[in-house]
Amino acid sequence: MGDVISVAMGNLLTPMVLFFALGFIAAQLRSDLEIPEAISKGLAIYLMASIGFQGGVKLSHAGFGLNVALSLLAAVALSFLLPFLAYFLLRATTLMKRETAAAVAAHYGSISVVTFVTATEFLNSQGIPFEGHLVAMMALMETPAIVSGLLLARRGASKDGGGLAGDNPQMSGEVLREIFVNGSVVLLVGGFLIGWTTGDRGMDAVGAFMLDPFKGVLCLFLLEMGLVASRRLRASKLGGGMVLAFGLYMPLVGALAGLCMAWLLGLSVGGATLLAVLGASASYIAVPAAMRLAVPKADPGVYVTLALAITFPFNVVIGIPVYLAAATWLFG
Amino acid sequence: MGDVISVAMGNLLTPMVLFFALGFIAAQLRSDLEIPEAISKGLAIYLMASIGFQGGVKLSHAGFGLNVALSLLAAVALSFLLPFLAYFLLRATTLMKRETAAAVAAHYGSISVVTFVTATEFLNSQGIPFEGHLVAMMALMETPAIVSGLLLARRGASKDGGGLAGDNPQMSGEVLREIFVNGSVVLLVGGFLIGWTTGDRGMDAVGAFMLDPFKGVLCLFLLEMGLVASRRLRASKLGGGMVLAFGLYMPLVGALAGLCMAWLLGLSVGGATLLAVLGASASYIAVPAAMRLAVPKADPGVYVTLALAITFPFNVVIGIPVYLAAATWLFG
Amino acid sequence: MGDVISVAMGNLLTPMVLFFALGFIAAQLRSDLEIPEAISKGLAIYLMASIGFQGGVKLSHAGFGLNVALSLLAAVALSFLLPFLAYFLLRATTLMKRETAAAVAAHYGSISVVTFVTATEFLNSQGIPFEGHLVAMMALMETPAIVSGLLLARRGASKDGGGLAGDNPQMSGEVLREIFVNGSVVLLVGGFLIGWTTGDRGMDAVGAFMLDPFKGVLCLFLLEMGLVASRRLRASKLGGGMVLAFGLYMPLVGALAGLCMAWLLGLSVGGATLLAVLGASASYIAVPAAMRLAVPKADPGVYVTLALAITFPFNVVIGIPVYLAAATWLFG
Amino acid sequence: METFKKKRVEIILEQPMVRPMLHLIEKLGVTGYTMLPHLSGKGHTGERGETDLSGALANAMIIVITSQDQAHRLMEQGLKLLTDRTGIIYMSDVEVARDQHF
Amino acid sequence: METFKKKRVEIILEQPMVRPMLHLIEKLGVTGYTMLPHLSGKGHTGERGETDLSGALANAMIIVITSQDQAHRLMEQGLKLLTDRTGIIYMSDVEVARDQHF
Amino acid sequence: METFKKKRVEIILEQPMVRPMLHLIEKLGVTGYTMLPHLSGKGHTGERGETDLSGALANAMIIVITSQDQAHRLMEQGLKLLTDRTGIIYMSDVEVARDQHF
Ligand SMILES: Nc1ncnc2c1ncn2[C@@H]1O[C@H](COP(=O)(O)O)[C@@H](O)[C@H]1O
Ligand SMILES: Nc1ncnc2c1ncn2[C@@H]1O[C@H](COP(=O)(O)O)[C@@H](O)[C@H]1O
Ligand SMILES: Nc1ncnc2c1ncn2[C@@H]1O[C@H](COP(=O)(O)O)[C@@H](O)[C@H]1O
Ligand code: NA
Ligand code: NA
Ligand code: NA
Repeated sequence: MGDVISVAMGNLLTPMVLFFALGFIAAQLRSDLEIPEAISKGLAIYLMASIGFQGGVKLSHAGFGLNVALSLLAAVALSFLLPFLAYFLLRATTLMKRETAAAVAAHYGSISVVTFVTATEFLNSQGIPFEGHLVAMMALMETPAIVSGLLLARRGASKDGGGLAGDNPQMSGEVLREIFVNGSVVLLVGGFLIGWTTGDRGMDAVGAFMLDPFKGVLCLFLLEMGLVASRRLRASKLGGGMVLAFGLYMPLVGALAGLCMAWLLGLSVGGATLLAVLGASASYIAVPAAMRLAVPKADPGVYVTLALAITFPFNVVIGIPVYLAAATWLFG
Repeated sequence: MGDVISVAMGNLLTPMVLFFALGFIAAQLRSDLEIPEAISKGLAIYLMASIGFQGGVKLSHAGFGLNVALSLLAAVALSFLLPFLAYFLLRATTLMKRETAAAVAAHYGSISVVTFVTATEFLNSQGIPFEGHLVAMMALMETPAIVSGLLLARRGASKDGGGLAGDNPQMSGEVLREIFVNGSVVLLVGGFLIGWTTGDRGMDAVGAFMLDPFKGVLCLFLLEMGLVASRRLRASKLGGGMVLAFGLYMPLVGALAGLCMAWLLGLSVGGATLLAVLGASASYIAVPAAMRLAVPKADPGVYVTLALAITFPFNVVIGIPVYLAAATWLFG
Repeated sequence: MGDVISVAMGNLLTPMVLFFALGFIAAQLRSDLEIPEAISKGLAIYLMASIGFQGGVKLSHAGFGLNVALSLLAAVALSFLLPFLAYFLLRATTLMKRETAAAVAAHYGSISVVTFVTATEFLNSQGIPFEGHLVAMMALMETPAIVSGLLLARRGASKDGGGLAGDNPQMSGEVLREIFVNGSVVLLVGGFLIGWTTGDRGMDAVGAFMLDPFKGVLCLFLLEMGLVASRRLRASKLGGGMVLAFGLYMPLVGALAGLCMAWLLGLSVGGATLLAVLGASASYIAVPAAMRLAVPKADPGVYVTLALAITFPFNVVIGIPVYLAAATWLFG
Repeated sequence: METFKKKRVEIILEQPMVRPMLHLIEKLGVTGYTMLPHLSGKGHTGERGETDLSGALANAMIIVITSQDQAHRLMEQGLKLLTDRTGIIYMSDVEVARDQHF
Repeated sequence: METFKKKRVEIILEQPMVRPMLHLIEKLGVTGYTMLPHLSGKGHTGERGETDLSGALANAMIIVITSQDQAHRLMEQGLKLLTDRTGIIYMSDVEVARDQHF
Repeated sequence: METFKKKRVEIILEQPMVRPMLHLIEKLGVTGYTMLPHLSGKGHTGERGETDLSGALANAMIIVITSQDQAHRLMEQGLKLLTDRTGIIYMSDVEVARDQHF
């Protein structure tokens, strides 16, 4: 127990978490500090291409086997199923409208790349290894939750008529695009395949860019995340303590689901921690645009705020070491 | 022969070419993956400053002699003369309008920095050395072709009256600026002179930025190039197979001209390969703006598409190893 | 003396100063070379976070003691007091309007991060150590001068009635924000605290990003500064030789004040050089926006041009080695 | 110089809806449009702007110069496309010199 | 389609003044605005644009669709806020379909 | 508040032509303009936007508030400058409060 606390404290004092805190505090103090939008998008692209590539190189060592294939299937299933649980919890404990609840649920089935990446660096700093295909699992968990979200919203719509934009064929095309060739999915999967194909030779060639500065770039990105989360928190009216509470307990529920799945798949402690993180984290890049298109009546103020301003900080500051502690205790 | 093929296959499986392919495929799948414009301009600036600097440092080892001076003159001549050949071929084999043919010709006399840079990294990965002043030759080949393009367009204009904007003195000033102090020329030449002046001392100071991450940055830039080329291809109507064919055979013609010149100058195998690449590649940064200003009737849909969506991918994927094979066979 | 000159010449031939010169010359030649605004803001953010972090790590070695606390106080005092001197000189030697003189004075009390950073790299290249808390002093010198500028402008206003926007409570809030939670102050102080807290462990984690490429990034940023300074110079009408002269002698006055303060604080030669640089340099990031808000009648054409196009180049090209020579002579 | 009366329709809408709206414009047979990305703003659905990373909260503006008839059609069908959504449409009179260009 | 007459007020001003101006708009009770950042331009105070690093020389535009009355009030008080400053305000007629939205 | 009638001329043109057009505006003696960079769009010459790396396919907008006479002159000579080129010009009525500023 003392160990868990010291590890958690160690997490709090990494440059990553401290830069996140810096951004968060700066925005609370109404500083005009601002990272240009093009820069934060550029940093995100770097992080996604790089983590994909790193995972692929790792898999090129371990090789692709049945257990990897099963893991990928399991990841899709986890992303698809979690929203139903989330929707049930939201409808049971809050007064949230159907459409908004469905959209929020979709976010929690999907994942947050930056939370994942922060967790991998945390594991690296603790010297805990993890399987390379976790990265591919992450990529595949990005969008199945969108489908569940649509099913949930449609179910609501058939009851109270309307609010869904899926009937317009143009709109359906847009939504399908978001599900299958979303930019972040393409980058993660593409980077992964390139890392897998080129292996160590590829890492030798581009490691000085793809690997060495990774942690530092992550710091800058977390600074931006801190600013964004904090500003979102100030602008938001979540409307009710049970909604806010959902943003804090749902990650724990998702992490638990991830740990169960990890147990079924026989992952290592590091891998189990990361799958817990995937279960626990909520999307704020891929899913919001799909929900804006497909479920216009859902309130983006609620789902963006929950994912970005409540669950993301919770996971980065508290969640990650807790999931590691749980994984160590269960599988260590 | 088997060797050539294995080298070519080796080229296909570098992270660089794979990231280009990733971008190309993503855009064909209509992914919304997008690199912010400011980021791709920033990456281009980095690549140009850095390749210039690297070339200058190399020249500081070799020293500046008569052969270097001759090479620079030859480069200017090559860029100036190639458009006449290209124009002749276009007019003989296609129905392209005079103005458009002149503008296309100007693009093929000029060069593509990214193709050159990809080729240098390919040579580096094969352990094949090349002369530092090739970089200066590249810089000087950027814009003489613009002059030839204008001469060709003016020749057309005198026959069918109009379509040229050169009479307006304001416009002439703009075009002259594009020729002499174009941003990419300034960066390449400036970086080269700084590398030459500061030599190894300079490289020690800034190599961790200018050299180490170079290949990785190039990957990200080629990802963007893949997206851009692919989207351009989808938006374009080149109007005729012979136009498309020009985009595929003209690089070979230009490469041959480059190899002849390399033989006259007595370049190494690596240097000859790069001069072939310079002959083969077509501009899509410096020349288009000049052509928009000076030859408004020329169709940018044709020249940007040919240079960016046909010739660029051809060179990066197939051309570079072929030119190396030819140079090895001729001079090796 | 011969030594000073050779050191100064050495400064002129560093990649940093040469890239600055490249930008300057390119803009004078009316090149269309342009660094996207988002990129230059991104580079500035990197430089500030990184220099803050580096300083903090240094302080974690030396420890925080009374002399550090005194130095911080002294820095605030220096920034607060210098504007009064600058205002006096401006009013005594030029016909500048009160408001504009007050605004210019505020700029010279504040500091230029890039000048400071260029000086630290110059010291590093000469192998001259300096105290880590100089970075904290820089951060604290950013904004006290704004207060002095407002006092000076108000004093003028009470005499000739109006021109100050401080009575509007909304505007006062904006100005207070600029003083206390200005983006660059937050980044510098925040980076410093993070470096201090995480120390060598933090540097190990993120040094490959925060430290290694620093000098190269600075080159690119100085290229942009050269472009900006040069374009500003061409667009400006400073209106009178004594105004221009102020931009050249005021840095010497400020440097002298810095050296006196360094003597009182017992700083090392490196530290004294840097405090001279802080005294000598003028803000062009934090102060201009505050002056636009609070002293609308002051002419931004004058204060931005003086700080950016006269004093900045003077310090980077000539000032820094001179201040080092003076510090060596006085304290060496 | 002779000028011709046209309408300038301006549509301010959320970024994810830009493509569907351009699709509608195309379908109506309007000959052109201009798009301004990366705007922020405030309206009945609250403050919007690129404050998140998804672009879901960013605004864009589409400008269309067209005939009176087309403008009315665009306004009507555009508003239908924006039902339940964030976004506004308005139009005004403009004069052009090249009647046939619009 | 029935349309309603409104005013479109456009304010071009220096970046540092955007927040105070939005504050004024809010205070007047106007229901919405749209902001376009990063513009350049030229006027009586000379050339402006993001040529420095502070943003002090950048321009922005604020667009407000509102009633005739509010538009006049905004123009009057907006001009007062811009006294001694760089910036222009002008207004024009527009038609909207949803009267109550503005 | 008293207002004065002016014209708002809007020019949408390709990025490389921005400087020549600003030169024309200056030559006509117009006192100011505002420039919006990085637009995309579609017209008779097809789709345009910053999809290449040269900027040759990007659009920009120039806004000019000026007198009726100057507006007509700008429209006429601006269209001449854009002969054979991509780009559109149109104008509309606006009201300003400071007559002498424009
Ligand atoms: N009265 C208005 N004037 C100008 N822009 C507006 C106005 N109302 C709304 N907008 C813009 O339209 C977007 C969506 O408005 P709404 O649907 O009312 O939330 C806002 O974010 C603003 O950019
Ligand atoms: N006549 C005009 N037409 C369009 N924009 C203008 C005009 N005059 C001024 N502006 C814009 O308003 C800003 C401030 O103008 P000024 O206060 O006259 O210097 C300029 O930088 C331009 O962006
Ligand atoms: N009807 C229109 N409405 C709005 N913008 C237009 C229209 N037609 C053309 N444009 C803009 O003007 C640019 C050039 O048009 P064009 O010369 O017709 O190809 C286009 O790329 C659009 O940005
Ligand atoms: Na999840
Ligand atoms: Na060529
Ligand atoms: Na100072």
